[in-house]
Amino acid sequence: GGGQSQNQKAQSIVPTPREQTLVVDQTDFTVFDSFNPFIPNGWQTNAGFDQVSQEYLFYYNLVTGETKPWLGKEWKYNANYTSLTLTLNPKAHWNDGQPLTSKDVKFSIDMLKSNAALAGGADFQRFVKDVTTPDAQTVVINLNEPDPRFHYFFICGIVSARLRIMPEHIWSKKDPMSFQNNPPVMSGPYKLDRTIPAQFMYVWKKDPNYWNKDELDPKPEYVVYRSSPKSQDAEVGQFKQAQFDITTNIDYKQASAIKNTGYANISIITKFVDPCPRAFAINCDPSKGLLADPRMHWAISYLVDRKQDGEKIWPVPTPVAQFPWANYQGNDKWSNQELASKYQLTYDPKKAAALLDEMGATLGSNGKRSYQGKPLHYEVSTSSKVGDPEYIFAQNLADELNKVGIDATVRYYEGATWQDRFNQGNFDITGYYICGNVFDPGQLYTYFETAKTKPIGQDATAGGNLTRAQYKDLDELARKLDGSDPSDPKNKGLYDQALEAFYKNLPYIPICQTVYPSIVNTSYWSGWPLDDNLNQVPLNWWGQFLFVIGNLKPAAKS
Amino acid sequence: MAKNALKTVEKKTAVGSPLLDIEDLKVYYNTISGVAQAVDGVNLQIKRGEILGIAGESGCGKSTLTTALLRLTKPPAYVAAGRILFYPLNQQPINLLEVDGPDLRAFRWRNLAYLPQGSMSALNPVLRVKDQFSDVMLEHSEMSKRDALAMVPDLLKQVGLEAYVANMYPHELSGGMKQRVTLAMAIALEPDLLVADEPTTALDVHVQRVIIQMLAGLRDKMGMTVIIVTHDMAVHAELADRVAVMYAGGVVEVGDVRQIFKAPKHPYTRGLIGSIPRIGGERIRLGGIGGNTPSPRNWPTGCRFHPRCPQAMPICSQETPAFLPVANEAGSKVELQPLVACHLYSHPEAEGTSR
Amino acid sequence: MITSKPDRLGLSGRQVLSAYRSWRTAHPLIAYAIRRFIAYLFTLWAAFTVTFFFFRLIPGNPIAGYIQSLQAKQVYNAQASVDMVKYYNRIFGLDGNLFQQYTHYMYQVFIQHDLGPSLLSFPTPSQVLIMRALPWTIGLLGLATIIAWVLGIIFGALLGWKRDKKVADWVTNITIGLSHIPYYFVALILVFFLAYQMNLFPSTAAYDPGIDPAISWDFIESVVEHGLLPAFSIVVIGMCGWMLSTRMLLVTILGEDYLTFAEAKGLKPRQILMRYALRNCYLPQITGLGITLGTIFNGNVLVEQLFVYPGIGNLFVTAVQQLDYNTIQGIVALAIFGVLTANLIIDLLLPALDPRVKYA
Amino acid sequence: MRRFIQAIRGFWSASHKVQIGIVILAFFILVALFHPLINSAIGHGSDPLAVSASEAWELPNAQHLLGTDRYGRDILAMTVTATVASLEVGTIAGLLSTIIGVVVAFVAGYKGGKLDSFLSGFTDIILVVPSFPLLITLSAYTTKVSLFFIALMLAIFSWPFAARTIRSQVLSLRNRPYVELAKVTKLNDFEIIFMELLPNLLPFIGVGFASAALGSIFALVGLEVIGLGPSGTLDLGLMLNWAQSWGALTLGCWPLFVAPVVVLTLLFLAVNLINIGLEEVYNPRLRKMAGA
Amino acid sequence: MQGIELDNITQTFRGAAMRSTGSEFKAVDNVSFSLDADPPQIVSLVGQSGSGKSTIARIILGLQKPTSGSVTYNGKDIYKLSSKEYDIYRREVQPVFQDPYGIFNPFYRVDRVFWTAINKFKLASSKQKGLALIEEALQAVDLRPEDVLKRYPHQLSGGQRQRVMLARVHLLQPKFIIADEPVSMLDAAVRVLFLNILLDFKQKYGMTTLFITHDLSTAYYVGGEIMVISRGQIVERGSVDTVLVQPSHPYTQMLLASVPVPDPDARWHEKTESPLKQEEEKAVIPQIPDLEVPGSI
Ligand SMILES: Nc1ncnc2c1ncn2[C@@H]1O[C@H](COP(=O)(O)OP(=O)(O)OP(=O)(O)O)[C@@H](O)[C@H]1O
Ligand SMILES: Nc1ncnc2c1ncn2[C@@H]1O[C@H](COP(=O)(O)OP(=O)(O)OP(=O)(O)O)[C@@H](O)[C@H]1O
Ligand SMILES: [Mg+2]
Ligand SMILES: [Mg+2]
Repeated sequence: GGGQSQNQKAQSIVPTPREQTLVVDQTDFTVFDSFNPFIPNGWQTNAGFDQVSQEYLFYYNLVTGETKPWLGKEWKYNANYTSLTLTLNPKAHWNDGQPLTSKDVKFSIDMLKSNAALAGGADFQRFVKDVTTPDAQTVVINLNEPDPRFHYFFICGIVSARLRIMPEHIWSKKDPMSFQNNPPVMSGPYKLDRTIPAQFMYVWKKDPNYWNKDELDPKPEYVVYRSSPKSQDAEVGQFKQAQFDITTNIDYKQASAIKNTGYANISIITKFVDPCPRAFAINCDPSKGLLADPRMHWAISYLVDRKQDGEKIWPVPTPVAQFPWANYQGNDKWSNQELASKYQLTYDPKKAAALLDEMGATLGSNGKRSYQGKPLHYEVSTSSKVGDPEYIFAQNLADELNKVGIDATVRYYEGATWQDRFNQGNFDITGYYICGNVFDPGQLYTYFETAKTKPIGQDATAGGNLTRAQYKDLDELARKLDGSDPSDPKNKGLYDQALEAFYKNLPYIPICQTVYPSIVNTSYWSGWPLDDNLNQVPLNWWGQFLFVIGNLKPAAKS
Repeated sequence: MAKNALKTVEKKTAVGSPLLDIEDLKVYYNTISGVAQAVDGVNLQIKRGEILGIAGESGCGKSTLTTALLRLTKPPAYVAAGRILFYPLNQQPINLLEVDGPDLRAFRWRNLAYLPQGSMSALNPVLRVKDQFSDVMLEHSEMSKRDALAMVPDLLKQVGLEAYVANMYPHELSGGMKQRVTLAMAIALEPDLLVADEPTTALDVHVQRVIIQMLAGLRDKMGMTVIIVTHDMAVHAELADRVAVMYAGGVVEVGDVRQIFKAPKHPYTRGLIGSIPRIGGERIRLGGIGGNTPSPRNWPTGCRFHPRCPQAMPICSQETPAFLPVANEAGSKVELQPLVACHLYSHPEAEGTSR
Repeated sequence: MITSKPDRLGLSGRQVLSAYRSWRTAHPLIAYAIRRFIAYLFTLWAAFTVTFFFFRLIPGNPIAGYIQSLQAKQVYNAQASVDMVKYYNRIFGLDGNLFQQYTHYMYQVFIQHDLGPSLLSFPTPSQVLIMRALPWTIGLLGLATIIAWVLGIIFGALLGWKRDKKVADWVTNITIGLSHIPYYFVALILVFFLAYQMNLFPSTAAYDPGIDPAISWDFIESVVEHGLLPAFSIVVIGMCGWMLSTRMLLVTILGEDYLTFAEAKGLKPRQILMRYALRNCYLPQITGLGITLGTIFNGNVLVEQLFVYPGIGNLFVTAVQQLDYNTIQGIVALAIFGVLTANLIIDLLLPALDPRVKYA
Repeated sequence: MRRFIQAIRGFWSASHKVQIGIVILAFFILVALFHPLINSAIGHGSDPLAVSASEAWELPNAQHLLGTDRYGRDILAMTVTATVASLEVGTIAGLLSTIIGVVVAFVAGYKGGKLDSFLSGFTDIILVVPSFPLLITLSAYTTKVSLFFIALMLAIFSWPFAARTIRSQVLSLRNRPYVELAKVTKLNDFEIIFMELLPNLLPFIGVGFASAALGSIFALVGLEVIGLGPSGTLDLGLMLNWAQSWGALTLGCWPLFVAPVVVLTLLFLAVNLINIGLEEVYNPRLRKMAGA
Repeated sequence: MQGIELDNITQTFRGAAMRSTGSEFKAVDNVSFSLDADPPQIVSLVGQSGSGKSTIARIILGLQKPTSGSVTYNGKDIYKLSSKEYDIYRREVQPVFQDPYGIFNPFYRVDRVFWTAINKFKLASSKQKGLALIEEALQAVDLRPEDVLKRYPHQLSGGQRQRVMLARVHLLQPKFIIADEPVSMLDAAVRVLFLNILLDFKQKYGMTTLFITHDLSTAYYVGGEIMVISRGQIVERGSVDTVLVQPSHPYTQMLLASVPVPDPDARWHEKTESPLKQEEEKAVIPQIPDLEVPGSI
């Protein structure tokens, strides 16, 4: 490979034979001896555990919109959606040889249900009445209230699924609050070989007894997840030596530069966008005055220069957002072009000014707008650091607001602080991301139910209506969607109505899709889901990466 | 030891022959505000076996002169001119200002020993007394370390210290003891010349007395030549054979100690002697010397004392008086004639009026 | 003070006191050591207390951080979090009022010798994480510090001794320039040129991952190779500091009377330098070395970050990012402990090293 | 007053080192004072720091002397703005820490007794507490990110140094005969501190201020280099951080890295030259060796 | 009674080094004496270095509170004076210190010592009057105003500086001068001038001086009463002519015997045997603990 010839001297950064190893570059690792995903930072989703060791019942492919049964074979609801029946794959077994059965699923749910302090425990407490196991492959989950979406808990959508199944024969003897689960007994194709804390590295080794070899027989003997160096320059250097195979930590500019200088074994995957389009969230609480008025949302929307934000500011040229979800093929079924052209999200400061005038936010002689005698002032907050693209989005909006006469400032808050302020409704306009829609937009619209709002100063996380949107039309439709089965084509009309209501009120203002390009080094492995053949989520910290690995083949040596 | 004894005998026989000849020595300091002519044209002869006292007010250049004698002048000071001729026993005189490196080192301590001003701090605080002795003895002789160390108690005894002092660290000693340790070190090699710069200033009166008597005794015993620098005239009266009075970087009068105290010639010397209070006797009001010490960066023209001189004449501010012998009423011998730099004596007509 | 109010003390009190005083006079060194040790314990306690309250007063708490991370992963529910918060507050010693938290922490640290569970890697105790990182930091910084010290003394002595030479003047000026530059500046530049551009050195990690940590020649070689670059930046800057202080001390000592006296004694220059001048500047430098060695427990955050070195500094930053209070506090406590202990050791050793220091 | 002018003149003429240092500092102060003008000149009237004002990652050219950054902002203008911010933080932090240090030092040193034991004990404890880790923590969790707050934060950890050195000076001055003379001339404590002691400590205080200011600037830069800077203000550290995390050097955009490094080095050099120059002038031992 | 009276003054110190051993050290041990304003007199206090002379001076000046005992002024404890009485005390008891260098704040011009005195004690109603007072005072000590005013301390010689301090005393016209080794740093020639001025002050202005010195001959020169202090205790007192001519205490005798005589014809070694033996010296040197232990903590 070209990588090796670049620098003969360069030593491999992995402790395993390089040509048998898939090296995945990730961000900081801190945990090396605990694989208990239910306790604080007890595991790291991006260390391989979630990708090559832990498996889920179903995998949703956002690119294609298909759901792949895996540990599970199928799910079924009763007529009024109060009971869900899951069927498991009888072949499945744990990597210590013990069969993976309905008992394990029941055990896992019960463990979470009875332990609110475990991560995710609260969800099951709330929704699940009880779990029964008629046979080894069947799990019946009785729910506290009708829910046509409960099966989402078992599908790996974004990154992972809500339910992680743990082997009963191991966990039942342990205190789940302190059990380290090391080495993890899981069902995936790789077993933990070792962790090397001093190298910030996890080494996973292929399990010869993997239960699903027929469907998935990955070629790499080892998968190594390692922390990337903190510096771009170091990272680029290692990439050029083909020290690792895939990363998202190399800047697009840098990657293009590598490509342009004639480095052949590089591929840049830019087609897969982040599932959460960037947006501004508006505080729609009635006490916020003009901000609660949908016209204001549109005025703000007209001030967002999405083209500039997407093409210039975002490091990778990125499509603008029109729908409140990512532009995946799988999402196409929810989109409605007619509505989109009716409510086109454009950059048009004049329209914004007109709307402001219409609302009575009049321009004073000092060039500042005021409403009912009070000068308008908004803070555009963000949790993105100064210099990050999202910060620049916020800054651009503040600049535009100032230009139309609304006094606006940008303010960065550190993550937890920002989150806290957001939860409590202490914000005007904030940089946000629309992440509600994984499987169907119904999930998104629940966030706008009036009943789920809380007064400013109280935590509104439980219901999720953080923008404090209280719009009758949107509220009604959202509640209707809650009880309806998304897979039922009869409901399509309802979805269109809801989308229109969303557009009318616009509590979130979509900006653009976001792309985190995966940079792939093809020196050792080929068969990646590249732009010209994007068939799977290429992100290496998603559960779906399992299938990417399954498709890899040793690169043909030139 | 035997060798030293022989040397002592030789030295005693050589008493009275010249030891050191300082000719027109100039030592200047580079300072921010100009060149300070701290020692400016000193002429002085030292004979073997004598105790020469150097007196003068603070800042007149006494220490600068002595450090130059020992070639210890350090920047910002430098020797601007002059010669220092040293007469070793049975050898040709050598200009000390021209030797360097190992040659100079050979001269040091064997021939020229030094008790620095404030010699309380002359001892290395981290070495035991005996090690500081052996260092210097090993440097200047072929003896073994054991022999050198064996000599230490003896030397200490000579200055009235017990042998155990050898094992002590400097900070464990009192000021007087430290002073005596340095003295013992100075006589270890029985040097020809011992230069002691204010050896007693920081000490209490009784310790001062011990040291002074010790110096006198050593000279008697070893035939050593001693230069003692102090502004305390009483000390000179106690110890010195001859006294050189310095004023403003130059020697203004040299003479026998009795002559200096009984019949001072130079008006400055007279003022100095006239300012010394004595215990007992009638209480008379003393005169003192009015005016201020001139700055070494800017000496007065002519005779440097003229601005303060009660007998100043017009010529004093114009012409520098020569350093000439003056006949002494007491002594008729030429070598006992005092040398004085004063226009009162260089002009015969003036001489008459002063007497 | 005591003598001024003798009547206040009862007869027995006075007797005890005078007995104690006479004992103190009889064993000044032991008395001093005991006193010094008590002072040490007190300062340790005070510094721990100051930092404890410092951290508690900073807004934000680890549980909130955890909850927030769950929220970001969508596995969160405000109502249920009450239980979670309560549980973890207890585990992390955050329940009760500030004073109860404080006594709990002190009890845990001083009596149970436990820094509490880490949040980074719950439920692994913090001290395990710290102990995992510590050898790397000590190895890298300890060695670099000692090398810098030795070189600094040698070159500093040369600079001081040859201070009249023009070259020495120039070197001094350059050294002054370098000595105050932060390490990370040099590290940034070094790593860019030597590691990325020229590929002469590895730029990350502490050793070659192909080698298993063991007492083997390969491993040591690899550790050294990986440590060279980060160490170099520390050595260069550290050395300049030592050079300057040595030079300064030497210049001061060269002006002392006992040096003039040594010269007057006609000793050889070498002997004057070694026995008279340098001897006297070892002590402050040894003291300085001791104190610097005490501070290495801080880790060198910046250098470790830049070189992805698995030491304390790196751990610290991660702990801060994850709001792992116990680990943060543990590292800070270790740093304080290091500095104070180094000071204590030096103070107790000093009488043995310097004849002048006496406590009687 | 004349004494002050004289002191300043003495300061200036003290040595070449001092002169060079003062010239560099003066240059930066001028830049700071006129930076809006400079920036508008760079942007030919418009804001050169506006996002997408120009193409991203331009290499140095006639239009952009130092090129542009990831968002098409002029790096020269960025440097100027960042320098101003850094100087501002440094100045405020330096002032705060000097004021705290001086007050503590004078109260402790002059009053002595129990208060002194307490204050110097406290100072010593703060000194053993590792400041950089605490700074990291503070900057990560703090919510108030105004320039002043950052400066205050930095000052909290730098005052003990000033306090300790000044206290030892006060102790040495406290028993000077002229202080005792002042006491018997009925000057009160306040007058003694301000009229008798403080003027003599001005050089110390000045040097202390400069070091604290410089130290604060560098501490902040340090925090920012590892991405833990608390502020949202564009300063030199942030530029370095960007250069690092954007890989500016491999993209050939060296000015983003080099410009802040050069500015910091110059600032550092200036203050150190002044310090060293003054020390050579005021410390007779050093003067001796300098042969002046 | 009129004047300053010291009653059983004791001053103990605990040095830094001694703190570890806890031993205390009596710098002044049960000292009592009085200074009368009428008739004006010069009282000398002589003793070796470290015998407690300066400590006594500082105690009288109120710069140091004694461990026990009291200082009374006109019968009143100086620590219990009303603020008005305290003002008077300040005005009437003034020091001349040993070190002519440290006495001036190097930051200010020399005349500041006059002006602060004038302002603080309200000696003059206008600037002109103040200036006139200063010039008069300078003339009284033989200084030319133009040599002194508008100058910085480092521009004056030691003798000039010490005389400026005398001028200050002249300006204030106190009843008592506490002069702590005022001449020990001066040359013999300048010293006499200074002593003469001090004598004049007694004569002309009726000032009483506590003259502290370690130099017996200057004590003899100024005449009057003398107290000999050794290790904090006053061992002998009386008129100079008796104490220094016929000393009765062995310590005074020893001191006197050690004073070099400025007469080459009356040398010690030409007198009888050395008065000092090893043991004596050991006994006499007060073992003063080092206060500043190098490298101590
Ligand atoms: N390092 C120096 N730099 C500049 N001038 C100096 C230096 N040392 C001494 N001088 C000047 O040289 C002159 C002579 O000084 P020296 O020390 O020889 O006097 P001295 O007679 O020994 O005085 P003392 O009795 O105070 O010891 C003085 O005027 C002094 O100011
Ligand atoms: N503040 C202090 N703390 C501790 N010890 C002190 C203090 N002040 C003075 N002493 C000690 O008290 C003793 C008497 O000191 P004092 O200054 O009164 O002596 P002195 O007779 O004036 O000596 P000198 O002639 O050297 O001036 C000395 O041993 C001194 O070290
Ligand atoms: Mg001298
Ligand atoms: Mg005294």
